[in-house]
Amino acid sequence: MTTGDRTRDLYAGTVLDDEQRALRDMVARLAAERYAPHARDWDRERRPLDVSERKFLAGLGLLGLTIPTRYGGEGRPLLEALIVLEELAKASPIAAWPVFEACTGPARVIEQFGTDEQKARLLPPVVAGEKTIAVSISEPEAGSAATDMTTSGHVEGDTVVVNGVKRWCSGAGHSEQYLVYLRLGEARGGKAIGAVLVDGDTPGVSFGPQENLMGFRGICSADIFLDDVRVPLANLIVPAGGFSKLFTAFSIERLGNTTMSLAVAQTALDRSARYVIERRQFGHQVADFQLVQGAIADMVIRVESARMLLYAAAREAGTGAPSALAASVAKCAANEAAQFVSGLAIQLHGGYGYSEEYEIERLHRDSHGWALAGGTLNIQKIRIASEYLGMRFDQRR
Amino acid sequence: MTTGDRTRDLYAGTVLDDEQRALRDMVARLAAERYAPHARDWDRERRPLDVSERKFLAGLGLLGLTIPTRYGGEGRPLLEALIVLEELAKASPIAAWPVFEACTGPARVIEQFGTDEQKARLLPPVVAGEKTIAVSISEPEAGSAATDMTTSGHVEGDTVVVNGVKRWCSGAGHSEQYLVYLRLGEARGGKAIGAVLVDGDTPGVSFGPQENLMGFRGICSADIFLDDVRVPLANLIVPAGGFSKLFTAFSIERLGNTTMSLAVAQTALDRSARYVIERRQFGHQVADFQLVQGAIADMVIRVESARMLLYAAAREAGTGAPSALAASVAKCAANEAAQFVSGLAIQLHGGYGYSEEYEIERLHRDSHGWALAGGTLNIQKIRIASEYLGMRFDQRR
Amino acid sequence: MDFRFAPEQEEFRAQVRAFVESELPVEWERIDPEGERAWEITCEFQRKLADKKWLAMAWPPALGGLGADLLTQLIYHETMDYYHAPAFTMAVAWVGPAVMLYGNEEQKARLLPRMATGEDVYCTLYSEPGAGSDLAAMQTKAVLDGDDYVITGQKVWTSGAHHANLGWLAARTDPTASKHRGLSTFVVDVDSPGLTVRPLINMAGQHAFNEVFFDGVRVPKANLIGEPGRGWYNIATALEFERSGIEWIAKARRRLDQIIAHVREHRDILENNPQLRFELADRAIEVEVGTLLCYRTIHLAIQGKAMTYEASASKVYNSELTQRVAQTGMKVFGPYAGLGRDDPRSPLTGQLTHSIQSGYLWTFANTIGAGSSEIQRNIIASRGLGLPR
Amino acid sequence: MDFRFAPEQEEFRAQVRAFVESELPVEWERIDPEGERAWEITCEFQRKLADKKWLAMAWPPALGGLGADLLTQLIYHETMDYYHAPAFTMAVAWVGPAVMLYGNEEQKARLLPRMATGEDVYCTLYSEPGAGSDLAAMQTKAVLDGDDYVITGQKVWTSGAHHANLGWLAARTDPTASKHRGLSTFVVDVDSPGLTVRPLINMAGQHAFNEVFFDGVRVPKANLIGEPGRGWYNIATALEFERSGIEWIAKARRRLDQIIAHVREHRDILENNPQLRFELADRAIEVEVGTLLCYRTIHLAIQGKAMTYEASASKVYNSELTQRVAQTGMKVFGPYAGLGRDDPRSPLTGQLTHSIQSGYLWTFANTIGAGSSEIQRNIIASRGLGLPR
Repeated sequence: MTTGDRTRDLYAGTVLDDEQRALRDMVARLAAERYAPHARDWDRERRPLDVSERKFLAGLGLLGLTIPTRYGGEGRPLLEALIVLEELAKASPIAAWPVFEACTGPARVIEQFGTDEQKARLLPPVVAGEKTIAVSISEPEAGSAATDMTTSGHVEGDTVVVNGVKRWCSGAGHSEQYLVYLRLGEARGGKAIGAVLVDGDTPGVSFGPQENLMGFRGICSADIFLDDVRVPLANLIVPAGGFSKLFTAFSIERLGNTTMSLAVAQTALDRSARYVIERRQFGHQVADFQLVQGAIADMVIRVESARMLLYAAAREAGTGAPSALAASVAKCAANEAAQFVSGLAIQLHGGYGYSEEYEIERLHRDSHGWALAGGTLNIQKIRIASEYLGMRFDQRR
Repeated sequence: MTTGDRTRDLYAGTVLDDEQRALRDMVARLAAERYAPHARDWDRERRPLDVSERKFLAGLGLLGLTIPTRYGGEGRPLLEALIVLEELAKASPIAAWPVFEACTGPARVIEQFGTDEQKARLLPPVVAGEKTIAVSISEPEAGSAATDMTTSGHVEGDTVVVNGVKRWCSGAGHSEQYLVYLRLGEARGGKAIGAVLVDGDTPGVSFGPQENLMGFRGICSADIFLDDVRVPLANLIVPAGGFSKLFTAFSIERLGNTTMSLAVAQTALDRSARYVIERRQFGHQVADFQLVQGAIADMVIRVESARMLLYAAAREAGTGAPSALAASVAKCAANEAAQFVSGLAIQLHGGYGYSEEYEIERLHRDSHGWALAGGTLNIQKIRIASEYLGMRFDQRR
Repeated sequence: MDFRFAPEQEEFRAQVRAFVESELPVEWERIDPEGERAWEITCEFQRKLADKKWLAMAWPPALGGLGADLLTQLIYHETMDYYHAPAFTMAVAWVGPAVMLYGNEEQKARLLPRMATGEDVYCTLYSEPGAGSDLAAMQTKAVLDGDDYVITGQKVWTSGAHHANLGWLAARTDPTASKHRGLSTFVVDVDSPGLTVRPLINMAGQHAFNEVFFDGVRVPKANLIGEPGRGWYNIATALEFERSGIEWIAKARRRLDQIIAHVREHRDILENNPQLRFELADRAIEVEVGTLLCYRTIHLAIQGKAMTYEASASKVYNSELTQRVAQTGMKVFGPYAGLGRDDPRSPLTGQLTHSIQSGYLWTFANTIGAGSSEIQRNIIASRGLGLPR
Repeated sequence: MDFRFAPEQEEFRAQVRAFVESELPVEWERIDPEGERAWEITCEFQRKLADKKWLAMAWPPALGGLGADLLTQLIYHETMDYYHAPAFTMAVAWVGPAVMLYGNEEQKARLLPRMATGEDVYCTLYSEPGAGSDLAAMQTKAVLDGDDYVITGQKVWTSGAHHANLGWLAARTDPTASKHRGLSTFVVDVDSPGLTVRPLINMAGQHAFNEVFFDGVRVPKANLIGEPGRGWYNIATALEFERSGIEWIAKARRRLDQIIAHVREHRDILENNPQLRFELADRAIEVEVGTLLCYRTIHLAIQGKAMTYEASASKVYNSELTQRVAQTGMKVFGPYAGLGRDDPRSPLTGQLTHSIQSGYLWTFANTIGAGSSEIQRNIIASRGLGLPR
């Protein structure tokens, strides 16, 4: 019995159409055969996906799913990219990472806000798997308000000179390019903030040591030092003041994050379902205990809630961006579901949940990473209240 | 600012189509004008809806929404009846009750399992608002397993002679007809169980005193005593052994229950949103406190989760029944959301949440009633685990 | 370190228990606690308590007390509250201490003995529509006019104003001072012209609270307690007393004992819902824990240590625990928990289910009253942990 | 009732604290607790403890102890655990008590003094792949063959087997008896031929647990402790000792103290996330509560009362509390909590974040080890509340 299949058909054909289900099944098979067998080793070795594998995914068209056809992509709705993302992430988040970056990450910022010239120049290499673009926003001192950032860009003729230090950049040191958010003028708050695309090998760019994070192993993370880095003005993707409208692009990334969290939750549920059926304790199948049944039911409810919120937000997005409210609601639900379900999975697995061999502990470690990335739960909840109540809050009180 | 409107458009036009949104808005206006002003008095007086009002709802076609056109109904998908149900229930659960019974209750059992003769005879009066059919399953001694019931029906020629005592019958004493589940033979468990339709004024039918329940005020509840009640055999809706297939019909009722709970949660959220904007404390708008923002966000997440699970299950049902798993998942999520959101609403309202004047306390009282009705949370969770794991559990261990 | 009570303390506990069991009518827990019969029982029972000088036992004998120590008083309250006995008066609990600390000699002699005997029944007039958790925001005015203060304004959530003959009032005497410095405290006659009591029906369907309207009510200057403008500090002292929390934990323990007794006798409850075993175990741990917190708070008071955040900890924990115990009760009794008190099918002739159901609904007031749980947590964070505000 | 420790007890606490602060290297909390350096420090520190006869202080002087009372021992453990000091040995904690109760005189004389000095290091060999929470299901066989028992089977989750020279083993001597009656207990030499230790890497990335394989390992009959077939009862006694819980609460208190100190110094944390005030207040209440539960459990033991469900209550509460404290720490430090121990950007040179992060991951073992929380709750429900099984 494959419990995963049951869930998938919880709402029969009404939630996904036949084509979407075929796409999902194709990727699920691929992921199970090609990536699942390596997931544990890659995690232990903190090893990012090989470039050859990224090109293999590109060859299947999976890196260009949401990029318009004129730039080499497939121009398909966001929902389809998220379906692919979930199936890859269920096998290995490391294998899913290039799809996350290409279909919901900075490439989408370029696709939404770049000039035609920029799109034509920058997107095809992403679609082809030749380059991955990472995003870099956070800084050591900026706390939770991104608009406090101090990294600066100074225009000199046709060049932007960039200086500063960036922190918590996922993919740092491994990605070829970085969409760096920075301050382009003297105005305070968000008004002077924009973004430039920086090649990782530009002189003046250096990386701190790779962080040994609790979760997200194999997705590189490091500080980025930018020391008089000269970037062509043509790489200015978001001019000063464009930051405020970027929330639409961030909403796309939040649904990518939601999907990665959902994959954690669904996998923890699938493994728990298998475990409680196979395992016996005190003379009974573990699944025979009502406490266990209640736990499985609570897991199902949380996973399906997150999934339906994700699908609704993604459907609304079409080939564009979802509303900020829908994206934040889905992200919170999925982040919390992943923490809850993977935590419960550890308990259900007894000692085995705590052992590396069963991969349950990896899921729980990752669940915390996703809740911190892309705007913490706390920030998301302030945003939800703000959008829902139609009020603006000072996030500092 | 009407917060309710914002929520409704959280997923823009993608979750409901234009026609469904028009239906929803029409009913919302009607409910706000015609029922909301009486909601508090009706609750305090524990007063069921007048028959004239029921006929008014019938005149608008709202009692026959899910009944096939050939029996006088509208033959529309379940989802549309649930949209109507929610809007009425947000104004007053008492006003919503006849729609609940007609569109998701025992009338649907007749519609799904009755003979053509029965449907033609019994459904048009429901659609016309002339009769409400209540359902009667529970008994004093049967505990949580419905199949333990002892009320019996004995066929004598073209008559079924019914004897027994029923408990927790919502609508008892006020409804014209009762779909009574009973034991039609000697076989144990569910095998001998069927259902007959009993007119409330048949000799031998009597009612215990009206219960002063904590919630559900204005929806009558009483014991039913059946003492040699002679029912025409033509009213045998479900023959012995039909009980097991009834779970499809019960799944429809569970989505009705889900909707009533969702209405509680949505109303508690709407009122809280209004309160925290209007009210000031310690020199600030209540909404300015981050603790309050977090609470509002958690409410939004729970309400939207329940709503998306409901819509997905209802969409899958079409004009028929949803899957048992989808219905139980939606019911648990909505029952728990209603308890959580209305409990939090009391806290947010401070002393006012505790006062009858603000109706928040009524929402919380009702939230407990819905969680007990139609299969408790505990039973639902065992069912979810059972369906998800593909195992059958003895509910008694 | 010793967790035992002394033998004479245990003996006193047995004595109080025996008194309640013989003197409190068995119907007490079955009747409407806000009805007329309940009030009759309350008055009669309190008269007997006054005869034993238990009503204000910690007060000096000259004022009608026994000069009992705080631990003896704790045992008294714990036992009385376990039986939900009407052995608590606001007058003794916080009006008396404030009068002792801030009143003049004439006021002490006039007011205190009648509190100790229960002859005077007080209600507390603090909360206002715009001043709930934020008590210092109260707007009711007291303006000096000759020998009287003239009171104008509105109070809400006033417990028992319909039974009280006197009110313990905080009102604003100086509208120009900062919000914590312009308040004063008064004893006011509930029968005064211009004073109107309007009932509020609560979530449990009971009339326990009132709104009280002041329309130019005249209060003699002699009834101003303490200095003008010091009212906030007078009532803050009293609120801290209110927060020791033994009343919640004792009631929660009784309720839990009753639930457990019922579950022991009805095996089908755990057969149908084995998870309740764990939930009952958790509640049992928590009741032990809450009791220890209360004991420790009182112990600190006996040591003469200031009770600040420790009392808040006890109050937060215990008031939230009563909610959880009632929720567990709701699960144990299922639909029967929703029945009215008079329904013969209610378990234990209505007594238990009613206690759980109204307990469940009432407990929301517990987490809101006397400074909401959030405010208590703020006190712990600031005074206890030294966190920045 | 008195919540204070006696002056000499407080003085002893100060003495222990001073000892730890002077003798435990400052690097202790920064290094990998499963690394070689940590093991060196552990051995050296335990030698010093043995010199003071603190390692088994409650044992009789003849066996290498001080004959200290349980409260003194509690203070010792509470203080040591607060500093996460390596002052606990399984040998003293549960192997020794079992040998004292069930061993013969030769075994006592041979085994106990070397436990008290730390010369012998034990690992515990109970859990098996098919016997986790359900310990009595263990299948490892011990078959008598001449003067030896021959052991065949597999154990898992064995703490510190890679450092131990002896193992405290439960194995099945009678395969025909009911599952609780066929077990026996042995002391086994870890270097025995046929015994293999294989490391397990845990969630915090540490090597604390092992799998241990027995392939015809020969154990002399003289190392059978107690009667054959009584092994289940021997280890049940030991498990109950393990459940008193002061170790969790002391560590949780330290962690919370450190978090609060950090929050006090970094105002932006509460400015960005004011809700953490409430969460920290809750944790502070809970740490107080958990401490009181432990004290009371030990107090009951001193009174000679059986510790059954009280110890379970303390264990459930405190092991779950350590998870909550670590979760709060994760929120306080955000992404920094996820950094590795060596990262210079970790707050307090890695010590604190590491303690929180590995604490967070480790605490899952706490709720699973020594009988999971569910089993503890079952004990409370059955023995404490008398609920039907």
